[in-house]
Amino acid sequence: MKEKIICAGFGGQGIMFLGKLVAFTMMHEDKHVTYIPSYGPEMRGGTANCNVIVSDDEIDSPMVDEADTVIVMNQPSYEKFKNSVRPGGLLIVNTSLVNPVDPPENVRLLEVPATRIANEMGNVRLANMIILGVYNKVRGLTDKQKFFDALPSFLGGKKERFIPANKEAVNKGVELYETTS
Amino acid sequence: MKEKIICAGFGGQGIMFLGKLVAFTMMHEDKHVTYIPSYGPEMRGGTANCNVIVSDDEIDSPMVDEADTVIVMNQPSYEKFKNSVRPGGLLIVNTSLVNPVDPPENVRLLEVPATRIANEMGNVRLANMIILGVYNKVRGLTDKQKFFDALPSFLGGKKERFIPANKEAVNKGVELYETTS
Amino acid sequence: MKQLMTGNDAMAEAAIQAGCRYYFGYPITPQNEFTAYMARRMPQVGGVFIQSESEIAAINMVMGAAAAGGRAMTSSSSPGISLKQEGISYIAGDQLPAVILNVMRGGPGLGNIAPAQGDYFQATRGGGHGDYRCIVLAPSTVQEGTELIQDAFDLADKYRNPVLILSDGRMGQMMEPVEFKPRPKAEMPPKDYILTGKKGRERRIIRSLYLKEPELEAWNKIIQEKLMKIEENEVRYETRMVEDADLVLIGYGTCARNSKEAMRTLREKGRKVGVFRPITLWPFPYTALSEVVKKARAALVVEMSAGQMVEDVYLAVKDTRPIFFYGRMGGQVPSATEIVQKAEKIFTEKL
Amino acid sequence: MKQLMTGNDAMAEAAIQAGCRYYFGYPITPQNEFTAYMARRMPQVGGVFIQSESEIAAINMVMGAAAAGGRAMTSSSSPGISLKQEGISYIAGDQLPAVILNVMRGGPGLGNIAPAQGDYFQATRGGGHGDYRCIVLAPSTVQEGTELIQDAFDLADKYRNPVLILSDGRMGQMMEPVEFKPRPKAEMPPKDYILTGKKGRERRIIRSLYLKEPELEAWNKIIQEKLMKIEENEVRYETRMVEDADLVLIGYGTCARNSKEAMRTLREKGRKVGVFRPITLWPFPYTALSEVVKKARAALVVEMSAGQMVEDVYLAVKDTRPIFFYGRMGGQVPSATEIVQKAEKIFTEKL
Amino acid sequence: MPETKKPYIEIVTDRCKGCELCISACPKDCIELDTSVVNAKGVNPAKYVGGCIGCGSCMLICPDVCIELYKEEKIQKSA
Amino acid sequence: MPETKKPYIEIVTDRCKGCELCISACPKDCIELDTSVVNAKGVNPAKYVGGCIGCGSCMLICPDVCIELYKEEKIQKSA
Amino acid sequence: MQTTKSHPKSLFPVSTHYCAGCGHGIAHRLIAEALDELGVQDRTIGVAPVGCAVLMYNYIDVDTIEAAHGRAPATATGLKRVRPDCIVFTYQGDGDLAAIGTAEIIHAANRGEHFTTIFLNNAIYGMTGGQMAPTTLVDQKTETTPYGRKPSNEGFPIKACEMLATLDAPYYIERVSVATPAKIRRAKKAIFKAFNYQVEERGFTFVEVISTCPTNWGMSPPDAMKWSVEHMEKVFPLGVFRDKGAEKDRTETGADK
Amino acid sequence: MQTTKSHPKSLFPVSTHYCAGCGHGIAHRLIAEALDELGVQDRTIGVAPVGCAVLMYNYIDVDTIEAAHGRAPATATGLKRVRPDCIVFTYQGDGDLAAIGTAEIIHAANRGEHFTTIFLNNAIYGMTGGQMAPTTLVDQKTETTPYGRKPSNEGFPIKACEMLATLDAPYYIERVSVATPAKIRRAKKAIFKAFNYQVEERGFTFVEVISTCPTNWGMSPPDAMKWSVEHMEKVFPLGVFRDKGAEKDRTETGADK
Ligand SMILES: Cc1ncc(C[n+]2csc(CCOP(=O)(O)OP(=O)(O)O)c2C)c(N)n1
Ligand SMILES: Cc1ncc(C[n+]2csc(CCOP(=O)(O)OP(=O)(O)O)c2C)c(N)n1
Ligand code: SF4
Ligand code: SF4
Ligand code: SF4
Ligand code: SF4
Ligand code: SF4
Ligand code: SF4
Ligand SMILES: [Mg+2]
Ligand SMILES: [Mg+2]
Repeated sequence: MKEKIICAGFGGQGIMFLGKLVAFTMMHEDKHVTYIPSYGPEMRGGTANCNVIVSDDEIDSPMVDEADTVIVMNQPSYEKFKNSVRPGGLLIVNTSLVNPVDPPENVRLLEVPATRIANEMGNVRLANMIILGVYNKVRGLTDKQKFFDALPSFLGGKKERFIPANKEAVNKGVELYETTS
Repeated sequence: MKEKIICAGFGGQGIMFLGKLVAFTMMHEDKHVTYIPSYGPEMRGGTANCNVIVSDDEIDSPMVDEADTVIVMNQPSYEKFKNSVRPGGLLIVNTSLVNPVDPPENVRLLEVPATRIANEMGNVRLANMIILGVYNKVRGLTDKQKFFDALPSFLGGKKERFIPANKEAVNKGVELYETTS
Repeated sequence: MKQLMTGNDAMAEAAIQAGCRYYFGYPITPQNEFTAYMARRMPQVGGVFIQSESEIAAINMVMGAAAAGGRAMTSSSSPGISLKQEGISYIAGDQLPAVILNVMRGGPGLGNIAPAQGDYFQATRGGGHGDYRCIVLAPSTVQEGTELIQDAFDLADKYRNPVLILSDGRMGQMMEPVEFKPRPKAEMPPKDYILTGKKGRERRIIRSLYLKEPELEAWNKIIQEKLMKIEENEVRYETRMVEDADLVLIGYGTCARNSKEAMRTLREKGRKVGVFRPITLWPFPYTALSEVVKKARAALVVEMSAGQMVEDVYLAVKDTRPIFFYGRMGGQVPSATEIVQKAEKIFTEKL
Repeated sequence: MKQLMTGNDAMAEAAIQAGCRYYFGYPITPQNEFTAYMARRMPQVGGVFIQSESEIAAINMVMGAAAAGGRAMTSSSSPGISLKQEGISYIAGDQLPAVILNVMRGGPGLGNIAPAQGDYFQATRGGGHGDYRCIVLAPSTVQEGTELIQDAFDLADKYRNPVLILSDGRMGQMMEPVEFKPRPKAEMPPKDYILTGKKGRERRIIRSLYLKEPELEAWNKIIQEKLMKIEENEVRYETRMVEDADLVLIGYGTCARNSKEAMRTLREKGRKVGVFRPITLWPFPYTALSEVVKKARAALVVEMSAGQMVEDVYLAVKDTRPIFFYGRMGGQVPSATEIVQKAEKIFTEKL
Repeated sequence: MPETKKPYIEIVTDRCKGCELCISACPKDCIELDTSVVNAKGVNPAKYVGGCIGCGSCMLICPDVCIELYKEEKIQKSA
Repeated sequence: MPETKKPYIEIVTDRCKGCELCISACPKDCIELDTSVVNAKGVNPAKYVGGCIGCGSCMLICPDVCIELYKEEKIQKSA
Repeated sequence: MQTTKSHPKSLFPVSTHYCAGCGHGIAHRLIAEALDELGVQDRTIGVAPVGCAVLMYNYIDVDTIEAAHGRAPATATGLKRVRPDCIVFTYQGDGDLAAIGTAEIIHAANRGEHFTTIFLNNAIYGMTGGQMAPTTLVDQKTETTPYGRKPSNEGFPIKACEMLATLDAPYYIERVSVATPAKIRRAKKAIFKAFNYQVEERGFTFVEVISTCPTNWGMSPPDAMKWSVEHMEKVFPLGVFRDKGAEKDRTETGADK
Repeated sequence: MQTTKSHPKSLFPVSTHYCAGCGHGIAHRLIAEALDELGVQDRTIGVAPVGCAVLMYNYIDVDTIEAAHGRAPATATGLKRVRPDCIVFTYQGDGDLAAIGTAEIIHAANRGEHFTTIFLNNAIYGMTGGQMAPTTLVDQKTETTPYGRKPSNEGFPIKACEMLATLDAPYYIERVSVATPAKIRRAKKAIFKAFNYQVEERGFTFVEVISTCPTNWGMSPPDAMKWSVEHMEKVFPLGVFRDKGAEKDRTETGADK
């Protein structure tokens, strides 16, 4: 397998966390992985995106020009990356903040009102985990439990208390996918 | 004509002034001139030397490796430059501070106890002008009056009062040469 | 055990494992993780971490620490490295060991914080004054970064010369699995020049000032002879599928990775393409490169700059084969796709 | 009227005659006469002289003054020029005009105060970070120094690019007769970028920061295109008796003068020798040099360094003719006598 | 003299970053975050809930110049 | 107790730069420049002319450590 | 019903890149208001630092140059010497001004250059992600003092106003805060005064603004404001350190306490 | 008849390159005497500046490194951090310390680095031939202030001790002079104290030595000494600015007047 992912949104939406979590979890599934963060023009409150590659084979270029999956969490990211999906690839859109006009042809468009749902869950910042739940379900990367197992490596110390909510959000995503598709 | 000169001694002996005065005066005699100062290993109380070239033709290299005339005012300069005189050239030595051991062959050695005489004149710093008097007399560069005319360009303002003594020292050099040779 | 680490973190850990106990640095993106890692780890290993008041202070602290015999380093990114040039020239002139990491970003001036390779000239030709050279190492994976930084300390000590590592914003901030392998300790020449107080021995002086020209020239000759030895012994490079290649892609660091990716695609299309990756940028692998390119029909140099290493390729290849160049600037990384396109164009139009 | 002046004094006077009214500098031997001259003269011509707290401050003051539309310059010597590298990269990145004089001395490190040419790489390859180039001018007589520094201001304004003048300790401190000839004022592009307050026009920003990669790349391309224009239009060099030469001596600045002297001696001995003197070190006269050397049998490069310009000679001449090198370091100047000997050796042993 | 109308504020919610500084500065608790809305910046913006006495504190402290204060007196400077 | 001998100084004249600081520091005018001599440095060096009271001032101020003071008491530090 | 003037003319009505609740936004507004009130926007040149405020020119609508990190005072010196009729100011963070730019601010102040410096002290390097600044408090945790700033290794917070007040040339030096509406009113006056003195060609003027960095302090914006009052102001007492224009020079610190 | 000990063991018995009557020689001797008396010559590392004292290692017989101009405090920081058991000192001129090296001395002092700085203030750049230093007096003529230092263009003399005394970390700061035998005795005590505190591992110690540059001042050495007392000491009052080791902190300036 080789899965190339672009995640994009603005700082604070947990884009980087999402990417790292995927790379980390899949590394422990004995895959080759690479993760590239890229901060947008503004380092504060600006856009951010990352490239993740998960592969059975050694990875030469860690850069994703043609993605198997693109996840966009806000409008500017949608405009910037919607055409980076390979033909037949997957485009996941956070419809709470993105109006997916002129979607590219020949890709699978998945609309997830992640921020709204997260807001309803009490924390807009959980949108990334909702997306993860959906994404993993669609692509079947691995058992969601593997992501749960990975969470403590990222959310240690004072942040530990956020682990349950994160798990819940992933579950919410899974559920959402299952009920809507 | 082409006259290449090296003057050397320690800082404070007026080596640079001597060199500049020759270059300046001869420039006004419509010669091509160059003057290179070179401060020795120490900038304070250390040695100093300069290269002067006076020529009818354009001067390419301003550097003197083989001098027509070498003037040395102290012992280290003697050791360093005594062999820089061209065969048949002139080596002027301030015997007050230099013991001219092993002089090079085939050069004209001129011994001038300049510092002692200057000290007797009341200012050891006039040794350079005594040497100039001797040197100009031997080489016949120009009328000594031309040097006198140049002095105000160097000794202006508060230093003007040193002009007479400088002139006197040049005269002393001329006299010295005339009486000893 | 594999760990997922950023290049910056991993190289910092590797530096500590190489015995670096003195780190002096000033924050700058995209190398901040390196400094932060050192801040966390140095106290744990009994080392010294100082966030200096500036890059200039940092390099001069490194100079002092090296003079006292410590394994010392600093890191920065492009503008900060420019500020260190006087200090690097001093360290080279003093013949002291030092490791300097440059996580390059877009320039000139303030530029941006995206990856770039615009400091190649500065690194390989000495951005500072006078005749000296830094040994320049260019890793292309996080794993290799951890190995080269360890080599850097050994090379610095072996030759008493500054060693620069050219990373870039991508190399520094990307995460890859990395494994720290225990290394046998290299045999090093005794540090018989360091300052410890003159007790029981002759007094020592470390300096680059030689006011007498012949003395400074003699000192320079010693340095130049040393540099020639480095040129003889320390050249490193990697080749991939160059044996039958018609076109040799030449790139270092990040560009080498994308070139390899491009090579795969091109090979799949039946194009005979190989990759030559200089690992030491100084000493540059002139001979090896010239031999590789002579066997091929052309070379394509890929850089994240307006074309800097390409000069060294010219010096190596001379007029023997046509050399093409593909460069991106401003923090743009030439993608494998772009390299493939450029190569295809060369195949169809120029060969 | 001829005046006997040091290179430093004469060039300072020439800068003022070229309209320079803002001088910022920090003392360093062997350029001190330049700064001192400016201190005396600027108040007389209504200009500004500031002895800055450091070389870094000086170059950043130049940047500010240039941004405000003033004809501004700084001067220093090797270590001080190293400290200015970040600033020079900013000025280049801002596309501002600036004139920087480097009166080179022995290096690396503190070195000594004798003349040297060890900063050629730094000057021509950009000691700073990122893709930029300084226009680099190398006078070889005091008179020419006065002319080139005036050209420097015009070139800087014409291209909005930093211009470096490479002098050396000898050029700076030697005295020669010099004549200041009135020059017609060159037609200059309007300074439509300078900061004066936005009254009556669009607001202006001067910056080198472009956080978006495509924007920084676009900005870099503008700079690169400008540099290509400079390469096309501004190459300068001098040749002497190269038409029938078997051996071409190649040197700039001080080394060119001694090479010319050597040429005279060699010609007297019946050796067909010519001299090629690059006046612009960047853009380097690659084409002209390659043509000259191709007509001869060999070239001898003379430098006060371990061999830096010789790389450009290789890039120009490639493998077409053998290139020899004679260099002195540490403040030593290759004398005409030494050059003659080296040339004789080439004639008898290699040709 | 006619009866003065009550002062009130208006908030430019699309520039609001939800920092809550206005909320903590208001002596009369006239502002709260509007959790029913996520603006284009992805945050719950501030909302005026009434009771303003026109002290200007919220306007003074808002780092994003989101708040306009309306009161009947002549235009007063922000400080 | 035997009569103490008078203190005196000795000057290392080849290191002397003729700066006259000792001369200006001596409260008893015991030192002057020796205009009859030009040392290897090309200057008239300082010369002790007598009258020393052993105050040590000359020794303290000489930047070239040219002066040694002899007096009968136990060795005293230079300050 | 009229709106109180809340959006200064010299400030673009755009959203800034600053984090929610960051004090930079307040300081920018105060500068813009001063320029408006003095009517000098048209002849003002700003010098942006390297720090979170590097994009200052996207917000303050004046001719602007971006300086190298720490060198804004040198760049401003060059500008002002060429354009004595312009109002020149630098805006600098604590890393920019009190670390790498130590020499430049001290010497520009010492020369009494006729520009104004607004020094935003948030006790941290904001832009680069929260490293120790020279003004970081003892025991404060940052990316580069993960165990808290220890005087034995990192020394103590540097007090810029106090240091500059040892120089003879500066005309006006004051430290203010933007933590509460009352303090902001006072800050506004100080910034106005600094620019006004420049308009009057008096000399070098300097205003230190105690601010916050909620993001890198890891606090909510209101908590950050509180922390700055409770902790920063202890170390950095607010007040006038030099005012040659005032009838009596109040050089004591903590004058407003 | 015995000779009073006049040539310290830590000082080579050689002729220096300093000009006749230059205060550097006196300061060197006092340092050597302090090292002798503390018995630490064998574990001392000197950091030479760029300035007339660049050749310090030709005179003071200790392990020595030559720093880049102004960076001696950074270099000393590196040395001392690696060799905490060594006695490390920098010797710096006013150009070196108060101009180009402003940031380095302030931050080393602020970190409380455990080394000693001997700061030789001769109000001029000696080595480069007499340019203005930050400590040059108002109206003083130099190569770069040929019409005298004008506050309007060049500002006022910078007072290093006063500035460093605004920092919390420095352990000992004193200003002394070498103009008269009595002042030299006091200077000797200060230099001894500074090194002694370092031996006791107390912290950063700093002694400013008011000196002369007869050559570039264009005065005879005795006249230069007189001028330094009459003019320099007015601007740079002698005294203790910080002494954490003394029972009572005498932070007032001019304490010996
Ligand atoms: C020469 C150089 N060194 C370092 C940097 C990286 N850098 C950018 S901003 C900054 C510090 C920012 O802190 P501060 O000045 O306090 O401003 P803030 O962001 O806190 O407002 C640093 C170190 C740089 N751009 N250039
Ligand atoms: C980077 C750099 N800038 C400038 C110089 C030139 N320089 C040498 S010594 C000196 C100043 C000397 O003055 P000071 O520090 O006061 O020492 P002094 O000679 O008066 O004792 C300068 C500017 C240098 N060597 N390196
Ligand atoms: S003006 Fe005062 S009372 Fe009215 S909303 Fe704002 S802070 Fe509250
Ligand atoms: S202070 Fe401004 S940005 Fe912050 S919550 Fe209130 S209105 Fe929104
Ligand atoms: S010791 Fe005192 S009295 Fe004796 S010579 Fe020296 S200064 Fe004069
Ligand atoms: S003080 Fe020393 S150097 Fe000066 S004149 Fe006296 S003995 Fe000579
Ligand atoms: S990082 Fe800190 S200083 Fe920078 S914008 Fe965010 S809160 Fe403000
Ligand atoms: S130039 Fe001045 S400081 Fe330097 S040695 Fe001479 S008198 Fe002393
Ligand atoms: Mg800050
Ligand atoms: Mg000095």
